Amino acid sequence: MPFDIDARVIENRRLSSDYNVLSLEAPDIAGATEPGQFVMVKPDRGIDPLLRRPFSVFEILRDGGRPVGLSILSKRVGVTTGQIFGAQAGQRVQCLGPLGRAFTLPGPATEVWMVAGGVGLAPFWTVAEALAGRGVTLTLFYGGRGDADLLYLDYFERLGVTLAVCTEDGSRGERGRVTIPLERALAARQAGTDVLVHACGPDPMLAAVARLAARYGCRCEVSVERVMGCGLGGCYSCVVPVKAANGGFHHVRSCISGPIFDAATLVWD
Amino acid sequence: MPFDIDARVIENRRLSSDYNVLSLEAPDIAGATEPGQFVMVKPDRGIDPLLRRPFSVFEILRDGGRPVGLSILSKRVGVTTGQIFGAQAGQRVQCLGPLGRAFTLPGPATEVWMVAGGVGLAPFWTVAEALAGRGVTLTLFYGGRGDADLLYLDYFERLGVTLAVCTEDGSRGERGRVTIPLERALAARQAGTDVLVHACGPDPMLAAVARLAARYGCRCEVSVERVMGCGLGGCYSCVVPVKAANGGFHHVRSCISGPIFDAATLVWD
Amino acid sequence: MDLSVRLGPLTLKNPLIAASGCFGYGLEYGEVVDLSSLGGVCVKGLFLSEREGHPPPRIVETPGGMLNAIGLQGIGVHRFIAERLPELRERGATVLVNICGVTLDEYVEVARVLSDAEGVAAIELNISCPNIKEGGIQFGCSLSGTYDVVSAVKKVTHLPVIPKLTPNVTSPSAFARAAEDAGADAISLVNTFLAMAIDVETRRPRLSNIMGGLSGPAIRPIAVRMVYECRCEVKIPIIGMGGIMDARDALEFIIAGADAVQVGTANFVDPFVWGKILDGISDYMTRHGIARIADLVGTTDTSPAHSHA
Amino acid sequence: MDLSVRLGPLTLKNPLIAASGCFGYGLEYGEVVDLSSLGGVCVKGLFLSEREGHPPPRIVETPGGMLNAIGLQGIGVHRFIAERLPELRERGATVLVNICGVTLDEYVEVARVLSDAEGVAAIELNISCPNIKEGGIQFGCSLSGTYDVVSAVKKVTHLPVIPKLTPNVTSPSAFARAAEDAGADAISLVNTFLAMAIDVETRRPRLSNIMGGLSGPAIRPIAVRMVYECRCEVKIPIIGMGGIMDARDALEFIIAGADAVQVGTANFVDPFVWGKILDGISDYMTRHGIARIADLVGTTDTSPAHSHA
Ligand SMILES: Cc1cc2nc3c(=O)[nH]c(=O)nc-3n(C[C@H](O)[C@H](O)[C@H](O)COP(=O)(O)OP(=O)(O)OC[C@H]3O[C@@H](n4cnc5c(N)ncnc54)[C@H](O)[C@@H]3O)c2cc1C
Ligand SMILES: Cc1cc2nc3c(=O)[nH]c(=O)nc-3n(C[C@H](O)[C@H](O)[C@H](O)COP(=O)(O)OP(=O)(O)OC[C@H]3O[C@@H](n4cnc5c(N)ncnc54)[C@H](O)[C@@H]3O)c2cc1C
Ligand SMILES: Cc1cc2nc3c(=O)[nH]c(=O)nc-3n(C[C@H](O)[C@H](O)[C@H](O)COP(=O)(O)O)c2cc1C
Ligand SMILES: Cc1cc2nc3c(=O)[nH]c(=O)nc-3n(C[C@H](O)[C@H](O)[C@H](O)COP(=O)(O)O)c2cc1C
Ligand code: FES
Ligand code: FES
Repeated sequence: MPFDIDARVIENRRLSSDYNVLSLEAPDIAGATEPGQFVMVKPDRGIDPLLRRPFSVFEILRDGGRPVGLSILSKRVGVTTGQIFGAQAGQRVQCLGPLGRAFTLPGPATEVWMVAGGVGLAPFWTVAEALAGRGVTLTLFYGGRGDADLLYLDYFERLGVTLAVCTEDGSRGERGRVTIPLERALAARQAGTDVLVHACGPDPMLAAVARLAARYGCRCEVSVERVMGCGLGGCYSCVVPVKAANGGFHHVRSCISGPIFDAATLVWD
Repeated sequence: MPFDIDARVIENRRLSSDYNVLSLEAPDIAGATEPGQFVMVKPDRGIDPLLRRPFSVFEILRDGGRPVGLSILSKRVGVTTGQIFGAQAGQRVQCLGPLGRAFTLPGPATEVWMVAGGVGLAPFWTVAEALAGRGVTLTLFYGGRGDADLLYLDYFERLGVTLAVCTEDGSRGERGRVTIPLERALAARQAGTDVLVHACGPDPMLAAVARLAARYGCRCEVSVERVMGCGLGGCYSCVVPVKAANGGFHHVRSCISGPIFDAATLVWD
Repeated sequence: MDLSVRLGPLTLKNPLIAASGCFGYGLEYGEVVDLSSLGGVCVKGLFLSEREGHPPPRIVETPGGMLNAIGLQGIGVHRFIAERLPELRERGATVLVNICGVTLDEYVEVARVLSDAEGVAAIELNISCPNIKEGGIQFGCSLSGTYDVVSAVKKVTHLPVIPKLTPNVTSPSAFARAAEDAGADAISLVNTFLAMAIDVETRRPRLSNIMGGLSGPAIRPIAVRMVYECRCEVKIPIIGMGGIMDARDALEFIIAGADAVQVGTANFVDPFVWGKILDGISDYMTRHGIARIADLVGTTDTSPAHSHA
Repeated sequence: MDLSVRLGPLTLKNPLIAASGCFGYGLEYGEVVDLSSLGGVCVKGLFLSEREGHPPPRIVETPGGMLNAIGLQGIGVHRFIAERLPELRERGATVLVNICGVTLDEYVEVARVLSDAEGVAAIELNISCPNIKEGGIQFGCSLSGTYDVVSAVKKVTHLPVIPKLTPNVTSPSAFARAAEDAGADAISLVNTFLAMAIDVETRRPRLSNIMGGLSGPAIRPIAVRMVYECRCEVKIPIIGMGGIMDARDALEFIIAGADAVQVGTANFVDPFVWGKILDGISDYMTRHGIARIADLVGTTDTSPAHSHA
C-alpha cells in the first residue's frame, strides 16, 4: 500500500554540480520500503512539469531506530532533477511510495555482488545496510566516468563492503568499465561459492552484466530504468520485454513487475 | 524604451495575509518610470503561469538619490499574485517596463485629488512624491473594505497629503464609499480652485468618480485595469471603448494609450 | 446531496469515471482507491485477443500535457473476463469496458463476448485511438463508419453502448449526431489529440511510434468546447474528459454539458485525486445550493455581460 | 552560416517571422526589436475596412496556453497602407500582410489594394480565424473554398500568396494539397484551436465571445504533427507555428518540415525573444555543423531505433 506524502525537505546535500541527496520527511514510506523499491516524486505543484519522476529510495533515515524519512540520490539531467537539485530545506515535495519490487535478499550462505554504474548506486545503500546486518558477504563493483561520479564509498566501506572501483578516465580505481573487475571476479570465484549479482545502471551495462552472470552461472537481478508515467501500473509506459514461452516476448510493466527483474527472464538484444 | 530585467528581489514586505510589497533591483526601469506607469511581471520562469501580469510601479527605490529599484504593491488574487506574495529575497523576477502613459502632473496652481480604491493606491505613491516636491496641494481620498485594506497612510501623511479615508465596514475613517467625501469636497470646492482628479480602483468606482468630476466640472484622469496579454500593444486584449466622433466608440488599447485616460474620453455605461 | 447521474439505462453513483488506459484494469489501483467509491471504472482498451503494443518510449511529457503511444497493449477480452472481471465485481466497481476492433466484426464479437459476462455495466466503443492504424480510428473519422459500428454493436448487446469520439475531426458534434442516430446510449469525448514531438539533438521522434495522443490540461479548453458543441447538438448523455485535474475542471465540463466525466492523466500525477475531486464537487454544490449534480449539467450562462469602460 | 530561407519567390534573411495578431502592426515593437533583423513581420489581420472586434474579456490564460477572441479588430487595409506601411518600409521590415474577408470578393479586393502598395513582401490569407463567423473560416474549413479563394487571389496579385490553414479540421494536409493545387506559393500553419473556458463560480464563459482560439506551448505537439503531415503531402514551402517559445521549439518545427516559423504567444511573454531564438538557432547550427538552415528542413529521422531490454 503506497503512501502519498507532501514531504518536508529535511536537507539538501549537494555532492557536486550535478549530484545531490535530498532528504525527505516521510515516516510511512520509510517504514514500508524494501531495498530496491522506488518513489514517484514531484517537487513543484502545478503543471511544469506535469508528471512525477521515479527515484530509487537511497537511504532510510532513522531517529533512534524509528524510520522518519528517506533520501534520494539524484543526478541532474532535466527539469525535475533540476528542481531536486535546487530544493530548499523546509520546502515540500510530493512523494509517493514505496513502489515496485525489491531485490531478493539472501541469507549468509550467499554472497551478494552489487554492480553499480553511476547514479545506479542509489538502490544499493539500503541493500548493503540490510544484508550487512544479516552477515552476508558483500562486494560493490562501482563504475563511473571519473572520480566525481563515485559517491559514498566510505559509507559502504564502513559496512564492511569490499569495493572494486573503476572509472572510464582512470582518475580513480581501475581504468575502464565495471564489467572488467566483475568478470575477473566471476572467473576467479571458488567452486561452491553461491553468488547473487544485483545490478543497477545504464542499459548497456545491465546487458553486459546479465550476459556475464549467465555465462558464469550466477543468478542476477537487475534494476531497469524506463520512462514512467505513473509508477502504479496504470499507464503501460514503462514496459520491458520478457521472454515468452513461444520464444517471443511479452511486454511487462517495469513499475509493478519490476523495476527489479531476474536478468534471465528479460530479452536482451 | 522598455527594459526587461531579470530583477533580484531585494525585499518582500508582507502587509497582511493578502497584501505585500515586493522590492526589485531594476535601476534602468526605476530611472525611466513616470508616475502611473506599470511593469509586466513574471515571478516564475516556465509556463505555470505562462503570461506576465501588469502592476503599477509603487515606489521608486533610491540609493542616495540614484534610482536602484522599484516596488510593487500586490494584492493576492490568483497564481501570479500568489507567487509574488511568496517570493523570497534573492529570487529573480522578470520585470518589463516602464510601460504605458503616466498621470498628468500639474504645477502648484492646480490641486491634485487622488482617489484610490483598495490596491488602486499603488500608482499614487509616485504621484504624491513627484507633486509634493513641486509644492502641489494634495488630497488622497482612499477607500477600502475595512481597516486592513488601508495601507501606507503614514507615508502620505509625511508628504503633507490631506487624507480622506473611508471603509465600507466603518472600521476606519468614514463609513461608506470613497465617492461620499469626494462629492462633499467637490461641492465645497471654492470657485477658482483648479482641481485635477486622479483615480485608480475598481471599474464601478472609476465610473462614479468620472461622473462626479464631470458633474462638478473637474478634469479627471483614471487608471483603468484590463486583462493584459503583453503590455506593449501587440495583442489587443486590453481595449477600452473611447468615444468616437460619430457618437459611437473605438476600442483603444489601454496598455499603450493608457492605462491612464482622460475620463471624459471614455464610454461609461 | 444527490451526486448520482444517469447515462441512459445506466445509473452511476457519482459522475466520476476512471478513463480508459489511465487506470490499468482497475485492480492496479485497488490498494489506493476504493473502486466502489467511483462512479465507474473504464478499463484499458480490449481487442478480441492479446496485443503487445508499441515498443518504448511510449510516453513523453509536453507543455501541460503528455503524448502516449501505448499501442493498445492488452490481455484481450477473454482473459479480461476470466482474470480481472471477477475481482472487479467483488470490489464493487461499476465496470465500463473500452473495446477496440480492427474490423467491424471484431467490435461486434468483443461486444457479444462481454454481453455474456457478469459484471459489465456498459461498453465504451473506442473508435478514436490515434496511435494505431487499425484500432478503429477509421470508423471514428467517418460519419458512416461511426453510424455502422454503433448500430452493429447495438444489435448484439443489451448493454449500454457508448462510442468514444475523437477530437481529430472538423466537427465532433456531427459525429455525436451520427452516434445518436445509430442508437448510442451516450457518447464519450474526447480521446487524445494526434500529436508529435521531436528531439532536436537526435532529430528523432520522441515516441517509437512517431506520433502519439496528447492528453492532460493542455487540451482541456479544446475538449470543453467540443463537449459544449455536442451538448447543443444531441440529447443523449455525454461523458466529458480531457485534462481534468481537479474538482473545478470536472465542474467546468459538467457546466459545459457533460453528464459525467472521466479522468485520465491526472491519475498519473496523483492517484489519490479521486477523493479530492469528489470532495471538491460536494463543497461546490453546498456553496452554490445545488441539490442534484444533474441540475448543473449544461448550465453555461451565455447571457450578455454588463460591461464598463 | 546561411540562415536565409526561400518561400517560393520570396527570400527571407532568416526563418523567424512575427506571427499575425501577436505583434500589432510591427511598429509597436520598433523600440524593442530591430524589425529589419527578423525574417519577416506578419501584421495583424486586415479587412477592407476598420473593425472594432469583440468586447473584453478577449483573452484568458489556460494551462500552457491562452485563448483569444480579439475578433480581428483592425484599421482596415487603406489606413494600414497610409499610416503604417511607410514606417515599416523605412525600418527595413519584410512585411507579410495577413488578410481577411467576409466574402471571396473582399479577399480579392484587399489583395488587389495591397498589390499596388509599396513594401509588401507577401500576402498571408487568413482563412482560419476561429473567432468570428464571417472571418473566412468558412473557406478554411472547405477544400473547395480553400481552392477557390487561393486561386481568385492569385489571379489579382503578383505577390506571393500564403494561405494560413486551420488546425480545426480532420486532415490539414488535404487543405495543404488544395492550396498547392490552387497555386499557393507557400502555406502557413497552424492558426489557433477553437476552444472554450468557463468560470465555474459564475458559470459564464471566460471570453465575451464564448469561444476563442488556443495558442501557446500547449498546442505545440499537435502543430508539429500537422506540419510533419503537410511536409509529406506537399512540395511548396511551409511556415510552421504553434507554441514556439525558444530556439529548440523553432528547430523542432524546421526538422518536422517547416521552411520558416512564426512566433506569436511567446512574444507576449518575452518581447526580446527574437534575438534569443536567432542566437539559439546559430548555436545549434554551429554545434551540429550545419551550414545552411535550409538543409535542416524536414530531416526527421524515423529509422527504427536500437532497443535494449
Ligand atoms: C525505477 C527508477 C529509479 C530511478 N532512480 C533514480 C535515482 O535514484 N537517481 C536518479 O538520479 N535517477 C533515477 N532514475 C532516473 C530518473 O527518473 C530520471 O533521471 C528523471 O526522471 C529525469 O527527470 P527530469 O525531469 O530531470 O528530466 P526530463 O527533463 O524529463 O528529461 C531529461 C532526460 O531524462 C530522460 N528521462 C525523463 N524521464 C525519465 C524517466 N522517468 N526515466 C528515465 N529517464 C527519463 C529523458 O528522456 C531525457 O533524456 C530512476 C528511474 C527509474 C525508472
Ligand atoms: C495597468 C494595471 C496595473 C495594475 N496594478 C496593480 C497593482 O499595482 N497591484 C495589484 O495588486 N494589482 C494590479 N493590477 C491587477 C493585477 O494585474 C492582477 O491582480 C493580476 O494580473 C492577477 O494575476 P494572478 O495571476 O494573481 O491572478 P489570475 O490567477 O490570473 O486570476 C485571478 C483573478 O484576477 C483576474 N485577472 C487576471 N489577470 C488580470 C489582469 N491582467 N488584469 C486584471 N485582472 C486580472 C482574473 O480575471 C481572475 O478573476 C493591475 C492591472 C493593470 C491592468
Ligand atoms: C497512457 C494513456 C493510455 C490511453 N489508453 C486509452 C485506451 O486504451 N482507450 C481509450 O479509449 N482511451 C485511451 N486513452 C485516452 C484517455 O482515456 C482519455 O480519453 C484522454 O487521456 C483524455 O483525458 P485526460 O486528459 O484526463 O487524460 C489513453 C490515454 C493515455 C494518457
Ligand atoms: C492574440 C492573438 C491574436 C491573433 N490574431 C491573428 C490574426 O489576426 N490573424 C491570424 O492569421 N492569426 C492570428 N493569431 C494566430 C497566430 O498568428 C498564431 O497562428 C497562433 O497564435 C499560434 O502561434 P503561437 O502559439 O506562437 O501563438 C492570433 C493569435 C493570438 C494569440
Ligand atoms: S509507469 Fe505507468 S504502468 Fe508503469
Ligand atoms: S496588453 Fe497586449 S495590446 Fe494591450
